[in-house]
Amino acid sequence: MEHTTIFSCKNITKDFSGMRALDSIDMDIKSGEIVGLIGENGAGKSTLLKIIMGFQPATSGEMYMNGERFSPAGTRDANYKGIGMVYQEQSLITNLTVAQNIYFGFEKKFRQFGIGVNWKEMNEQARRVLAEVGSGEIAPGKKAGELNFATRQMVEIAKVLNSVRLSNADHYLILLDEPTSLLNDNEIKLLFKQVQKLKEEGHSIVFVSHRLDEVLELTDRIYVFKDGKGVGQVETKKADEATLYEMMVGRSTSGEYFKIEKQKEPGDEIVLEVKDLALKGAFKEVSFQLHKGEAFGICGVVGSGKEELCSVLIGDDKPTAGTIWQNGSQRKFSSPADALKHGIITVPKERRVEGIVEIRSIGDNIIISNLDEIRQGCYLSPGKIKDIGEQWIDRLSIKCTGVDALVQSLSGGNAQKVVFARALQSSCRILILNHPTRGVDVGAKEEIYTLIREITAQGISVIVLGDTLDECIALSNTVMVMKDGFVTKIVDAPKYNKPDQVKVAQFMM
Amino acid sequence: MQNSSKESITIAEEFIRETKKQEQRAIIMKLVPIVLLIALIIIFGSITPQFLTVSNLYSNILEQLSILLVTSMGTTFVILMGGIDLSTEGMVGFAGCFVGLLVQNSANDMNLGILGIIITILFSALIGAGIGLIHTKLRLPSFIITFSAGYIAQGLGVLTYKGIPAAILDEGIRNLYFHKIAGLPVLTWIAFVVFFIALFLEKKTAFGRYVFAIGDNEKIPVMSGVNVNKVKILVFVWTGICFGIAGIMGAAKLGTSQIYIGQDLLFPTLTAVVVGGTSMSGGQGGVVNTLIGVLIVTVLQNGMVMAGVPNELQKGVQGLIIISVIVLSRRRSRKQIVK
Amino acid sequence: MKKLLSVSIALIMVLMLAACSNEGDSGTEKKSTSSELTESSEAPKPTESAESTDEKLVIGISVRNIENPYYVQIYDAVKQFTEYMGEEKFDIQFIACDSSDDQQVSDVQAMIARGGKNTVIYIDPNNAAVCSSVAKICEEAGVYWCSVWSYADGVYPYNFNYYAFHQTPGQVESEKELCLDMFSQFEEANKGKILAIKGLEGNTASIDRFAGLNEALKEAPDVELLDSQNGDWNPQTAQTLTTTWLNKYGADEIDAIWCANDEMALAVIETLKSQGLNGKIKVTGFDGITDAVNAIKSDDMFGTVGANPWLEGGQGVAYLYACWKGDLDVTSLSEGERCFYTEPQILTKENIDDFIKDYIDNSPEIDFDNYMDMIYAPLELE
Amino acid sequence: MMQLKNKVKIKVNSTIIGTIALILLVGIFGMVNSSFLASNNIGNILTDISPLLTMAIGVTFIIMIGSTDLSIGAVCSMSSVLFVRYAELLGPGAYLLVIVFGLFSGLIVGLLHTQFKVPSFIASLGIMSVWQSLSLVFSNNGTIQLNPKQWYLTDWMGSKFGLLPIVFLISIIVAMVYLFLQTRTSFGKKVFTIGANERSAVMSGIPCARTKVLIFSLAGACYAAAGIMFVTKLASGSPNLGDDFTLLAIAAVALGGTSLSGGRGSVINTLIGVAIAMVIRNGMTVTGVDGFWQKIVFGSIIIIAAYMTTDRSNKEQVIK
Repeated sequence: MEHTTIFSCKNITKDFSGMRALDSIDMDIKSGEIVGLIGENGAGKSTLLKIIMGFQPATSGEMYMNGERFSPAGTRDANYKGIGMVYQEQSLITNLTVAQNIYFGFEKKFRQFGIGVNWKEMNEQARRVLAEVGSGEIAPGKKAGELNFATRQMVEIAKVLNSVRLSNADHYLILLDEPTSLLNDNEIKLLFKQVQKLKEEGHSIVFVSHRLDEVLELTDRIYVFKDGKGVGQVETKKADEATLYEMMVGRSTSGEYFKIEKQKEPGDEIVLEVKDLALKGAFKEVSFQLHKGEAFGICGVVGSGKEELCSVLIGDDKPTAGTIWQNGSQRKFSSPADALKHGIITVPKERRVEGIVEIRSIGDNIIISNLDEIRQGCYLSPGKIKDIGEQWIDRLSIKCTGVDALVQSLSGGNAQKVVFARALQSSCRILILNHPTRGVDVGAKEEIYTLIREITAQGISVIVLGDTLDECIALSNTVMVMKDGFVTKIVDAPKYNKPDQVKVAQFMM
Repeated sequence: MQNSSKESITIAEEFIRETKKQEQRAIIMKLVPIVLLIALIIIFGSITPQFLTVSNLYSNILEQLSILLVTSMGTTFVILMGGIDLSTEGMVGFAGCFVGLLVQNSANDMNLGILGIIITILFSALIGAGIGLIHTKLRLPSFIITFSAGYIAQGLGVLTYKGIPAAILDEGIRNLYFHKIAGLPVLTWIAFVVFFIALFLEKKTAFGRYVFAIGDNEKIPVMSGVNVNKVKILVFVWTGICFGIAGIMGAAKLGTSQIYIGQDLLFPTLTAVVVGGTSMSGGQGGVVNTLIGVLIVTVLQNGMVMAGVPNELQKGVQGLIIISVIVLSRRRSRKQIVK
Repeated sequence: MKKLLSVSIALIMVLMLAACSNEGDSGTEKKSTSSELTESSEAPKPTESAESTDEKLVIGISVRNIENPYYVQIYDAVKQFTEYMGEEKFDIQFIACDSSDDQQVSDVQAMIARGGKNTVIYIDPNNAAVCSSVAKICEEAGVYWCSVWSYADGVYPYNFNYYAFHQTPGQVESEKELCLDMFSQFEEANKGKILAIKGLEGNTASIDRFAGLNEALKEAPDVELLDSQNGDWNPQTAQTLTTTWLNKYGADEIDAIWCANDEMALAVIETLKSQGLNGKIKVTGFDGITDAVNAIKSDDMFGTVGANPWLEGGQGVAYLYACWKGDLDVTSLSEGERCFYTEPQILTKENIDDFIKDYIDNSPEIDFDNYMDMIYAPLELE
Repeated sequence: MMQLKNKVKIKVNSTIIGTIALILLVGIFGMVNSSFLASNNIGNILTDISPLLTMAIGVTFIIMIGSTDLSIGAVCSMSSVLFVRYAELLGPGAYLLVIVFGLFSGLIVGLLHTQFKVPSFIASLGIMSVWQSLSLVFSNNGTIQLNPKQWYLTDWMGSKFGLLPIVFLISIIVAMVYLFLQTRTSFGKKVFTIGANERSAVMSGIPCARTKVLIFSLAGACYAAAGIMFVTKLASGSPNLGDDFTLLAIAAVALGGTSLSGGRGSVINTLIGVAIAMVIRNGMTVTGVDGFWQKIVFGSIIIIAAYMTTDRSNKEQVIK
């Protein structure tokens, strides 16, 4: 079918109080094409999406939707013009039903005697909408809170599709912001199928992701952003990870992406031993040994029990069976605080929710795990906090205005570094990294890998739950594979003889 | 692979069993308030047989809860939204004083009758709107704004009669209390009408859903382009209406228009809402819960007098019961954050 | 750091204010306070009278709650006094403490701060204990004051120079009289069952009035007090209690419902009306507010104790005025002239018409010159 | 980055604006009636401020962690009653008794809140009514006077140090201690962290439960101290003298600009908030605002003052 341009924007520029976030961006999207949008965090991807959705006006430049000038006053307005967005952080209201979520804000359609709403009718409609995105099995009457992430994602898409359908445009534009970050591989496959289906119907999709492989797999064309500028677009056929990476970061990717050459051999001393550990409904019969300075990777799909295993190890959950041993003595952690006393701390998965304290300063964020050591008597010197903060800021090269800067003003990567700084400042002996590079841009990723190597070199043992399989394998000395709550395999991953991803993967599926 | 897959079923089963268990526990906990209510009735009944008489359980308690029920219906929505309303006593008192001066009364020669009632309700709604506007536009916490609004309303109320309360002579209003339908004064029936309106608003309208959404996570409705401020203002308007009606009922009961009409309503109202199972953080609960809460509070007060619990101990007993309800009716997961 | 800075700002400011407001403050605190006062408001020593200056006399009236008609009548009486003396010389301040001891004491302090020595204070203590603090404050500030209804144990006017007098219609006594009168009119004289609605738990007025009832009960052993609860001065509560009781004991079991004040009594009557029991069950109140008087006239209410706000307020303030002006030296007065009963008015069907004639239809003539007439009988303080 | 700079600026403002508002009020009242500024009236205000300030300071940390406490007034009343009742028996020991009681009360609320996950609002509401009942029992349902023989116990607090009443100095010392805790101790850091993001606090190994219980206990002690201050002023203890102060104290904290959602605020702001509230109350009487109007004026000024002091810099922040 002929590909007409349905959306285009001409030199869009956005200034935030003097700082230029977007610099004259041009973009054309034809009907029935999937466009990838990649770039490091802070490259301006989300800013552009926000402008398109009408959250904030552009400082200058125009946008056109289906040929006519387009300057949305808000989300709803954008919807009416045929543009919808699936947000990175999920936007379903957990205590409302699926149907109520899908039609949230559009209840007028189901008006009943004046102000009432006909929920039955709404559920019917919702069932149809869900069926269209191939999730007919989802019960519209179910509370969104009771669904798992993957299903919610589908509901999200259904919701967006439904809202753009209000515009009588024959082709829609759907923006997907990091849609895969919470999904496992099967779910991702399912998602991609849906996206392809939309494409065949002649709609257009903008796909934003940190995972280059996904972008390459799914898209037709890729726009690359860097520091708020468009640094070019490439036909996906002609592109490969290396070139994209180069465009994004401005330097060529290298084999040492994972700093494998820096990998050290672990000591023999066993710092943590787990015997037949179990948590009802999550995992069973988990046993392993963690050596001094070892990087111990745990692979497994979502639901394999690896997450729960972590929260037991840091004392956030109590095991229902089995024992944890540390240098010969058994441990029963009553709380993360208790675990920290024994030198175990975590870099949690949900950074904004359980990692950083947004409205506090960088300095405060770094010291809070280590207060008892840096205070003199009951006095806590601000100067000391400042020093410690500054040390970490330049050791991890955290980009910020100073130790007093609030963490909420930092980009994802830098915020993550702050969390690392806190963990290390706590002088822990065992560090549990739960998706340490989630939502972190390529540049920062590399720095974090280097950091992890340094940590292990210092003799700190690390448990890694990788964001991707290859990352996990590459980082670890030993890889434990979990499936449905059981350990299915423990393989060594020495420096120059890493196990093959495919082999590892087959123990996961 | 074979064996692991076999065992994996057991894990899956375990998981399902766990979730099932939790769901069951949740259901049981949902029932705690109503169980407590029944328990109270039985206990008081066994202490004083007069308590279990129809005249007490039906005409007496239902009549006594009417005003509390109306105020709670208003406050429930604010709390569902995650806010709080402290203006109850002032607003109700004011409405009571205000209506007295509009209908036939001993202080002035006004005689608007039913119109007076309507004006009062509209005026209360207006104050509610004012509160909502200040809350949303000036971005002041509902706590502080309703706290002050309470003072102002109270002042206005006193100002209307400067110490000499007007006796209400209007038959229409007085009959709300004197005239009985099926053994209950009209105002009790009004209270139940208000309850069903509230129920309708909660269950059957988009407004109700928005209130829950705001209570759950305000950012999302904003993102979905819902006019959150409008909803918030409407909630306070509704609250104003409820307080207005409550005030009129109080005036009808007392026969004079004085600020006392609102006295000692704030904490019982909040207690009723919370004990019913509506969470202070918003997003959970509803008007049905509140109805049960109101019943618990009223039965307690009535029952303790019936059972002759010493005056000074009554409050304490009430407090302990409140705490124990909440302790029993809460799921306590380790990771849950409670403020 | 910034915070520390701004707190010091705040503090410095307060100190500054304090400082600038009294240059040359010296000597021990008590003395200096009073001396400053005379500076800040040039009032001469009370003995050489106040006419010489154009300084106004602040008449401070501190009462429990402004919503109560009884207090409003006192206010009127005081107004009448000022009109009689010539308004421009006075400045009436009428404040309710909303049943908070702390607020009441603060108000007294504030009023003194306002008028300095040119202040007299008429106080109806929220709780008796308040008097002891007020006595201290006024003695230090040299301000004449009087208490109505209740006094603090061990704090008696004749032990102070500025605690001019204490007056009361005698809550206990008159309440007792009213109750006995009521008991005698039960179908079977002095035999029956009654219920009592007290005021706010722990409140002096409530306690005294209830004491009155108990005195009466002692003398009428056949009258049984079925139950007594707190109405918290709240008419609504009174109504709830009534409905509950009617269910518990049954209407014909109950001969009378005793209430600690008229608002609650009237509310009870409304409830009785709704069940067609008004008049059948006797109700008594306290204060003698207009609506209560009407209720008595229409047989809905048995009776109430009418305090005489015009006497208490009008002549009371006249008394204080004389002290302030220097015409009267309280220290030379007898104890009986400084602690006394005012004439109690027990209002029932019999005397209600005269009362209406004298006090409702035409507001009474108050003899401000012979204020000592208000003394009905001396009050022995134990 | 810019946005953050603004925030720092705003933070200073909310405090300074508050101070300005206070000065304005004082100025206005002073102009209307010069005797408002008379040193003895200033003395009055400072004395009146003291109890409320002490309570408000106590509840400040509780509000900073996003919780609330309704037991303020009840604990205060109960303490006054206990103090008066046992003054004769224990002499100076009464102070100890009362403070211990305060700690104990806070401990219970804290444990209910942390161990049984009862929302602080309800836990404290329940405890409130329990103390209300018990204070009636201990006072035999009445106000109990402090026997003049025991006045010596409290008189020293009533007296003045230079211009400043001792009670005021005490409350200021309490405030300073809290300020130190807030800005210069690990305890303060924990408080803020819990308030700003409790989940993060847990994950970074802060003993939240223990910290919270400590906060509530300290607060309880503050309320109890306030109770003694009332005894100083009234020479008596009463089972309901604290009731009106519960909401007033919380309002004063909010008035100062401390966010009720937790994580933001300061003891300083509370100091200002309390000062504003009390200056209004006293000022209205001194300047002779008609009793019928006082509530209206009070309410209105509170709104205006709150509008001036609340930090609205962060448009994202959700206001409940």
